[in-house]
Amino acid sequence: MTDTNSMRWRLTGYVLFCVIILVFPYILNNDYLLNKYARYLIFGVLSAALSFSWGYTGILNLGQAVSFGLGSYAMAMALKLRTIPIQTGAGGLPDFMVWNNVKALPWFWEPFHSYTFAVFAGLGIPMLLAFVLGWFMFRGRITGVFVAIITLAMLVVINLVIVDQQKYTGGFNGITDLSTFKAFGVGFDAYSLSTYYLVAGTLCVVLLGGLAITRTKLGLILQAIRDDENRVRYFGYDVASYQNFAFTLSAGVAGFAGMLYTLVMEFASPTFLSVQLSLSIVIWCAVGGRGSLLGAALGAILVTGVQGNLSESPTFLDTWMLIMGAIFIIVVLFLPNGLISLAEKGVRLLKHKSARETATHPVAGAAIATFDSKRVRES
Amino acid sequence: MAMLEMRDVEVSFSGFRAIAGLNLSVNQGELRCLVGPNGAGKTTALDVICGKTRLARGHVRYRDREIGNSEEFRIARLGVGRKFQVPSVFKELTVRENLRVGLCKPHGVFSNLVGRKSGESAERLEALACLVGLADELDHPASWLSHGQTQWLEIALLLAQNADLILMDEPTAGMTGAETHKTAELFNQLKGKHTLMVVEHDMGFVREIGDVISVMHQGRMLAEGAISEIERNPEVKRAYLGSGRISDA
Amino acid sequence: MSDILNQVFTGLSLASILLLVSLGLAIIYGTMGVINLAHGEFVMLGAYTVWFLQKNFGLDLLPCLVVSFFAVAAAGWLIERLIVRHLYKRPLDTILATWGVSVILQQGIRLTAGAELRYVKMPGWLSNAVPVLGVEVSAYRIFIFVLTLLLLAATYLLFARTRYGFSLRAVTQNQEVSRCFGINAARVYSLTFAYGAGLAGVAGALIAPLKSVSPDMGTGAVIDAFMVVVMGGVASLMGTVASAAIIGQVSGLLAFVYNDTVAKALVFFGVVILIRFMPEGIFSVRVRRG
Amino acid sequence: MNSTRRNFLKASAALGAACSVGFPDIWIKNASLAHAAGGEVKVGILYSLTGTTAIIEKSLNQACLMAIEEINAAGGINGMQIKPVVEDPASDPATFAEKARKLVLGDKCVSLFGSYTSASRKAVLPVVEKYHNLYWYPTLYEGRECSQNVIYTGAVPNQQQQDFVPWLVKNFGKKFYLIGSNYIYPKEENNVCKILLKRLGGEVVGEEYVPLGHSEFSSVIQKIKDTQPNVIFSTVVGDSVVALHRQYKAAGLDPAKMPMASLTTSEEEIAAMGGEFAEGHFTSAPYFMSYDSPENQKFVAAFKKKYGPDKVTNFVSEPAYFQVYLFKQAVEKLGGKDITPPEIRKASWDQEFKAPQGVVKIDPKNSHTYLWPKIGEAQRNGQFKIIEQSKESIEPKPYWAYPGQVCTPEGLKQA
Repeated sequence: MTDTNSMRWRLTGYVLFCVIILVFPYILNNDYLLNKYARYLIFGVLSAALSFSWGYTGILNLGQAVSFGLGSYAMAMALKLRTIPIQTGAGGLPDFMVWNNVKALPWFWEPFHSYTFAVFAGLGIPMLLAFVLGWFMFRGRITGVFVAIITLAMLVVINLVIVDQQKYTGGFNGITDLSTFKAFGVGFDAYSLSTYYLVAGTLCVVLLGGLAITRTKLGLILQAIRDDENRVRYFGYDVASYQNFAFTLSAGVAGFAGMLYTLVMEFASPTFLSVQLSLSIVIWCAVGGRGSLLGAALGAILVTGVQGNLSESPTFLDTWMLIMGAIFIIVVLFLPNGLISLAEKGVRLLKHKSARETATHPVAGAAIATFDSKRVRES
Repeated sequence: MAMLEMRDVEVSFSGFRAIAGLNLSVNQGELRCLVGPNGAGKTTALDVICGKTRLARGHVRYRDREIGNSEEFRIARLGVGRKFQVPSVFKELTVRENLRVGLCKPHGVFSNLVGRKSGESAERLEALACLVGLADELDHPASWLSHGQTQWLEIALLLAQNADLILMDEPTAGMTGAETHKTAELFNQLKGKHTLMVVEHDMGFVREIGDVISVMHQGRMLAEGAISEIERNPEVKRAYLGSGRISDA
Repeated sequence: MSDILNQVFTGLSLASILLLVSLGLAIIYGTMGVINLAHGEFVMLGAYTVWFLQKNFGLDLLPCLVVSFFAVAAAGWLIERLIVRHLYKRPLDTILATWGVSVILQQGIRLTAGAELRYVKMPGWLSNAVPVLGVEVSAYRIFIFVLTLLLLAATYLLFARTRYGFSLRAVTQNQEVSRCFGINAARVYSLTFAYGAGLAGVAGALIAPLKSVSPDMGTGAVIDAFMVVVMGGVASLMGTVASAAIIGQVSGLLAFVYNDTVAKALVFFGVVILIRFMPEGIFSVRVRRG
Repeated sequence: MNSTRRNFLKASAALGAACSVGFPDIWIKNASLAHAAGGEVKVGILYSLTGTTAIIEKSLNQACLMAIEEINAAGGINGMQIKPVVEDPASDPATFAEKARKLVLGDKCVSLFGSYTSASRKAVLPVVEKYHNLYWYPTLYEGRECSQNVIYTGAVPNQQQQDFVPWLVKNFGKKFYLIGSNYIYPKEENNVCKILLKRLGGEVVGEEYVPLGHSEFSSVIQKIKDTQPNVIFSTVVGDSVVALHRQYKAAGLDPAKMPMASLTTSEEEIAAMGGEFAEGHFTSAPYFMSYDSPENQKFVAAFKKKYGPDKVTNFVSEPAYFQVYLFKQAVEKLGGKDITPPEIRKASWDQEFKAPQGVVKIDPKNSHTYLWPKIGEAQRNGQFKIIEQSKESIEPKPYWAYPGQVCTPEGLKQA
């Protein structure tokens, strides 16, 4: 809106990406690859969700995996209740409950007989949790590093509780032996085209929807909060509500991604709420570009893709972790706005040829921007 | 009736009393300058009004409403705007986007999600940019601006906010002589429509704009009056003894 | 009576180990505002240093402690120079970069020293229990407790009584101004980072004989240590000490009454709620912020 | 990255052709065909080389590769070489599933060898079940699983406990304190232990679970001191084992009066804690490094020769080793037939092999393995002294504690 030209470039990029992932199955219709890329695209959704709260609003949520994991469990619970009877105990009790001497299905499992409830729970529970935690943090004016530590602590606690409450959660093994999700007469088998499209469609909606939100005034205010929270407050905006909106929305998207992940992986596990995964999300987002939803999504796909391929090559079997670690450090040091900033620099160079006076997008090339501002100030 | 009343206000930081029994009242449409030596509690006084700092005792009344210890955004919604000593704008947003954030009605989360921008606000926004001389910079990120320009942008933000009471903390710091003069002109235009409270060290500037000057010292009000009265006041002279004449402060 | 005494000793022992691990973290965070996610790996490096020295030179634990300190401090110094130094203006990014460092250190150790658990010898004269006030207490735990106190005292003296300590406090207060007084802020930061890393190294060396040595031994320790630092606040060493003592005693008690899982969960919750209401930690000082 | 690019090139090359054909289908979709082309048998190796469980899984990877090397050096299987495809699932269940998919669908392996934790096996199960592959799982585990796509060569609870618990009661007393890491395996083992104790008139004076990777046992030890059990029955795993033993001794407890009886303490953990801390405690397992048999001497010598003189073998790496031989015999039995995973499974039933621990045999009823449980007392030198040994190999009963359920070749049945 401020600069229709740069907006057009961005929109082109987003749409192009969506088209690519949607036509992908026509190029490579292969069970294994569909499943593999569906998994990567889910990470893309997760990473884009983090970019919304971190890159746009400045809330570094190190516990993003909480929402992801809870969403995943909600879906797994619904699917577990639909497994063929022999794998469950008497009266349709999930097998792990039988082994833990649970006699009747616990009350909070009951509603998961309904898919509708499960889907709402997968979205709603992470959002509710985020909302409560967010209310607690943002009303208390907790920012920056402390948000990071509190969300991380939350993650550790919830993970501990899930592993501990084996009777109800399947403990360390998670919830396994699931049936296939069916909705509107379509089966969503892990390797199927339908699942791939569900995932790819979600990513498109998240990216384009997210882009639309960031272009509203709300989106502007969120970015303003990231730049200078106090300044925004003195304009009469209730900063905490805005932060909580971003935090909760991001949690909801992550929860949805978690549900999809259960479909693609065919189980739910406490490792979906691990510190490891949660920090990985942050890394994807940073590598791709935290200030761009598309950048963050691409970062996730790229990093997990490179990671998968590096670890599959016999040469790097032992050293792939070293290489990944080094890449993270290099990106953080030299490309604070991620790989997408390279692309945006390229676009800007192109534009500069035609129109010198054209402006840049705010978050776009902050690297250049800060550099320039330094020069301006010194002169 | 005064627009802003401060009565027996006390603020302390870990035992140190930054403001000790401050009384101050400002009328609608007035331009009040707040001066005083370093550590007199000027900035803290502004902080108390806009809700940044909690007061230990006393009352702050704005348009007959108690606003002491209210949340900042609630005070701001009543029509109080604040400019900081260190210019604070949104560095990664463009000037235009900065101003859009400044045009702050409505305040709610969801109305800003669905609300559409109106042509009227776009015009107003460009007019504001012209007023502060940033028309050419509208689509540049705020981080490209020079220090003086950043000051101007923040002032423009306050104008966009359309606050009734504007609190300014050293608005001319870092400005050239010409820029300072331009600021003074602007303030004189605002006078009457808005109520301004300006903390300032630059006495030249104060002379250009000030009707009534309040002098603070050690957390309380030392003197109040026109500039000529203040400059003759012996108590003020004594308070400034450490730093020479008042104009050097 | 002996039950209570037992409980107090357990708590003290937990607290001293917590303090040992979090001291370096607290110093680095307090001075530079850097969240060092590689801190656990510094602890791990300390333990591996001892393993290496014992295996190749048959050294006793005590001399190993000294070597661990300097070895890990050197590693910390290098990491500060190469990476952390460039990120002081972007504190959140230090979280990412130091996580990258921790990944590299872990896998590096796995490749060079092997993936299996490693053996570090406990000095024979400390491997049994001794009676204290009628209660059997592990001699090695007493040893750790005493050494923690000594390290704490040394750290206090270093900060309060030396020229380096003075420079450090000056830099923490205001970097620009202290630079004008001829203090080399960059150097002070490097040294502090190295010192914090060195403390982590000693911590690793000290806990190695009580626990086990493996490439990922630091991961768990570092989150507990964060809780200590967050609760203690950045204002003073005393905050860290008090918070380690409280967390140690409380989690010891909860673990006894319920179990370790519950203890961990409740302590985390407690700390989170506490920083909601005391964001500066329990030893907070109210100051005017610019 | 490389292969992505290759895929992409292939893809774009195929694109033109695909347009005319309509829906492109350029990859072979039927995974059960063409498994053993070109005179080699492809198998997947799925043990973590990084992450938390790499501590133990690395040795499983090594034992497995050593067996493959030996078989290949001796002429392979009916003249075909075994070709291992090694992957690193990084101790993460999701990565296990991803790599299993790659091995089954991408590399078209006829069998996979892998997993240490149950969680990772559970993650691989849906993959091997859907694509009818075969997963060879070497670890002792909690049982109560009856997959038609897994061959289980580790011990299940009845094999480890049915001699062990009565022996402990007889020699030390009836008061047990149960301590384990907080996950499925210890809880199930303790279930079984409680059933056995009830039959023997024993008593559980405490039951405690610590988080995985926990290394601070002072509170637990204080509770143990308070309850004064005769036996501490331990199913703590990994580095927690080391911490528990060291802190036990440091707290002044004496193994002669109150020994730890473990199902999970192996030579590997003892090497890490030091023999003086393990001395006098007991472990029940089908295999100990010190077991005296010609097969074991050969196995230990070969392992040390290949991976270093300070390496130890243990009750998980031994099955990881011998199960490759069982696989080889099964494929051999197929002779000229198609080498497909379901055929291998059927051929593996009743296969016997002279393993380091004794002659092991795959039970056709449930695809678990007959094993030779032994009771070992840890020595100062880091080895176990074998005190008791079963007279015959013991039948695996994965549903021992659940009399209502029976595992059959067609899957789980309610009795």
